[in-house]
Amino acid sequence: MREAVERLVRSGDRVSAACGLEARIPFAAGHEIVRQAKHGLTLVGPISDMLYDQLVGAGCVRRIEAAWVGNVGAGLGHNFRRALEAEPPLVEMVDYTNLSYATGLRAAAEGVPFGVTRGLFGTDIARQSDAFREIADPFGGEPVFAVRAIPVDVAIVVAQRADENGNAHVWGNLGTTLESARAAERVLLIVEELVAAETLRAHPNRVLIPGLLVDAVVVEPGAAHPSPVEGYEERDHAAFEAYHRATRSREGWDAWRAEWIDGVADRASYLRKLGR
Amino acid sequence: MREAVERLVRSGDRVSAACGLEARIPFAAGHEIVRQAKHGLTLVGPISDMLYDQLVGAGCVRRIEAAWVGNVGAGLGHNFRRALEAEPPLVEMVDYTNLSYATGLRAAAEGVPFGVTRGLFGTDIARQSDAFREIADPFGGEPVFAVRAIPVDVAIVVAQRADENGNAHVWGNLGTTLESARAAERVLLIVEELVAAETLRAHPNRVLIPGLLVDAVVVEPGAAHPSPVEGYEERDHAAFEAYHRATRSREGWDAWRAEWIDGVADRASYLRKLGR
Amino acid sequence: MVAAAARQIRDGEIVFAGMRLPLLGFAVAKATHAPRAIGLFENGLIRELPPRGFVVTMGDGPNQRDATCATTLIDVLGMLQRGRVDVGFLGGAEVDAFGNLNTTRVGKTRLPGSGGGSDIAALSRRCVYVMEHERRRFVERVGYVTSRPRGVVTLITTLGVFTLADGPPRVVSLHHGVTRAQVERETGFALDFAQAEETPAPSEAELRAIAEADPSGFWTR
Amino acid sequence: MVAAAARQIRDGEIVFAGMRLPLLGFAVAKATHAPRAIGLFENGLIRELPPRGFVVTMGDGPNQRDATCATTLIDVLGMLQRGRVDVGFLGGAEVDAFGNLNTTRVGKTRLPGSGGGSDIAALSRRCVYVMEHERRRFVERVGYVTSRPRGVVTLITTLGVFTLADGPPRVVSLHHGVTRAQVERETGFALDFAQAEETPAPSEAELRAIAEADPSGFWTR
Repeated sequence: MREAVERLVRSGDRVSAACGLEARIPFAAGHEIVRQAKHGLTLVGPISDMLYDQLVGAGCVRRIEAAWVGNVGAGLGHNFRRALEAEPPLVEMVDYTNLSYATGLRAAAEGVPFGVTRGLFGTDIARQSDAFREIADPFGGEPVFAVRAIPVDVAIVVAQRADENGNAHVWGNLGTTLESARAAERVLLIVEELVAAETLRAHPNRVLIPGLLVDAVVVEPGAAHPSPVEGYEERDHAAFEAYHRATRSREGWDAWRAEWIDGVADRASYLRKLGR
Repeated sequence: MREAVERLVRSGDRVSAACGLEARIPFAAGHEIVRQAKHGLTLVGPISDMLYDQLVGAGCVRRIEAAWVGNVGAGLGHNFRRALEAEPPLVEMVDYTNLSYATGLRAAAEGVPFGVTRGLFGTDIARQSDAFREIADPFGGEPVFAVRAIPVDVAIVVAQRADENGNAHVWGNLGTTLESARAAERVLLIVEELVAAETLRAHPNRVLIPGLLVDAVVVEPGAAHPSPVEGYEERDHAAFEAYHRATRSREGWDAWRAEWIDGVADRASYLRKLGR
Repeated sequence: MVAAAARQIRDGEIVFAGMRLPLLGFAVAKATHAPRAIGLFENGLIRELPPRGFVVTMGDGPNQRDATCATTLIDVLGMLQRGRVDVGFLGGAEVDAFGNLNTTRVGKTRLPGSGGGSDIAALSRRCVYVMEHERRRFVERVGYVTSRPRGVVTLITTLGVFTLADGPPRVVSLHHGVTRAQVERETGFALDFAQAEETPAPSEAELRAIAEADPSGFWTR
Repeated sequence: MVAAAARQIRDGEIVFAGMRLPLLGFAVAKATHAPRAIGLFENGLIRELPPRGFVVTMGDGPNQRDATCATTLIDVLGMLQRGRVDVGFLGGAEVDAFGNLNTTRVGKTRLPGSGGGSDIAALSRRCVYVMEHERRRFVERVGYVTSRPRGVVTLITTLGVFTLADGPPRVVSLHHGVTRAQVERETGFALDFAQAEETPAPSEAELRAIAEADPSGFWTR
């Protein structure tokens, strides 16, 4: 993981590390990004359950383009709130809705400059961003919103299993996992298990990320903890709640980071510390 | 099948019956449409291997919106060729490319008036149709082609297996199967096997057509013959070649139709006639 | 509140359930009067069965298992945009007399944002909002329009059931023991009380379903 | 012709294989000098292995089995549009000096149409066309532009190998025994012969691979 993050994630990059919504969040990679002090990142959405709050708290982030940033079970994300409430804000925020985000991301994944949606009308989300433009329907119907393509430098994706070429079986809810991998210039794939190519080819419809998109495969069971990985890990609700309580203050966050990110060398140490 | 075609396919409808490209083509439903003398249909693409040629020959079709109509192994479709070469043409043709077709179909599936593509530039396909409009990128990039949404009244889809609610496992190449089902007002689902809902729910990622889209489930093994159904049927190449030879003349087509469509009451008789 | 929310789902309807409380409303409706309702979740899940077991997020194991379909966000939100959703469930920090919701920024406080909320409001045939009834949340005009509803809104609160975005805001029912004065004190916009009734108490079956879906009282304590 | 087409695929490249003959070229390249090439098929398949067994259409069983990935048409064509495809394989009824292809209408004859051909030409980094070399097919301007190439075109015919859409049309090589006069007679536009060589004969390995992929000579008789 250390080598893959070093090689594939560059300061200033546009990073997708939250494409499964509440599931399959690459916490292990995020913590490695913090330890390697990557900075100036633009994080793209759609929804990040706690990880983006941590990357903001650690000062890695310059800008976020997402539909929701916080802690899904517990509520808002304190680091995110503090960064946005500062004068001037420490992080630039571009608000999306889930559908408009996915529309822009898919446009990038398919090599077109924009996609269109019938949502957004009458909202301040549309008014307060240059990611959206109301345009006429060239065929004479109602106007729609164009959503600018959302490019991604590196997508960090957790899948259940893959072969050495990065062909991956993914299951459970998918969120924007596939569009993130397809949009990205580079893909860092994290899997619970490495399996033989034949195992994957026996079910080619379950290979949702083809290896031709993948630049590194990291085998790291538990990389998504405390988020769930269907078939491998249940969500650790208590960890999300504990984080929420611990990070109410800046000092609380510093202590949490010292203990759970800087205080462990890698994911294996993190899991041992958890008692696993 | 008879009852489902009666109920769901209406003369004048916009029909998608070729969404798996060379695979899973609903020949049984197409032949039933001929026997019921539905007429004035608009057939939508992307590619039809032989079935659209038969529907054109039988006089069911007023218009085709597709990227390719013929007989993939053998070459062109004689009925289609004759209908288009007549003065005036017997069928109105709107030519698409596969990507522009899928872009327009998906727009309909997602409830937006158009999609965009970077293809089509400099082609007569774009020039000779009002399905496409060159538009500016509202974000200042290169122009793109807008593709008008392609609505579908009824999609006739072959899947491997489904439960009684129409939740269906589909595998093998998918073509535009999913977009067709999502775009359509009504879906006629044809399956090789009916299975218990639990069997499907054990692999929810393989349920590519959710039952909420489906209006009728017809269990009819062999409904796609001579096209392949992965896991159930191989392609019967000889049948495609024989059809090609037999339909070189209008009289040849009439004889083929009399024998293989009007001369059999239903798919069961057709399969018996094949010696199965 | 959860029981009143659940009752807004009619049997056989297609329901878009947002995060948190709405998830529970769907589970209760499925378990009681609307067994054929189908739930869509923006993370990509479609369910015919209520989740078996306690769920905090829609990505939790019990919401994944026995799902009818597991697909992508844009597939499911595309079905919503296509017009296939009868009723969308939402919550928010602020609501106004026009049915607009704010989940982005209240005063200086930065909240998490829209998620799928804005899309669900804009693209569902009708909406149900579930919220705590407090004056600071019920305002004449929200400070930031995160979500603008396309159709009628039924607002379920800790005090009663209301209709928004269908003419002037009006009271459908007040929960048992709640007074008009109390509601007016906690609401920053005018309400028509002319047809206010009392909210029917939760049935045995509803209470049982709530207890099953939220055994520790995580959502309903 | 098939061997010459197969040689256009470099190892590790991402190849978009259209219908019919191009499918065979991909299989031969995989089996010989380009084992790490990856094939995309517009029906939704992605393959790292050549198909095992005879294939008439890309939807046939042997092309489905052992596929690396089976997905939708728009997913695969989206990857093409995103710029991920190195080389696209095509055929056509007419080709012109600018590399345009016609697969729609020649004179009065209505042909099947574009399929994915127009997209593959427009969106691949470079293209390989595989065609019978006949004067009626090699015209100054096609009667209908079905496909306009974005990049350089290598045209492989029954007579030789040519380069189009990269300055004036030129001859790369003529197949063994083919004369300049013969090519000029069968070509409706001017060709630059200055650097024409002889096409290397198919190797043993290539002939073996062709025989394996097309045992009955369906495509190569």
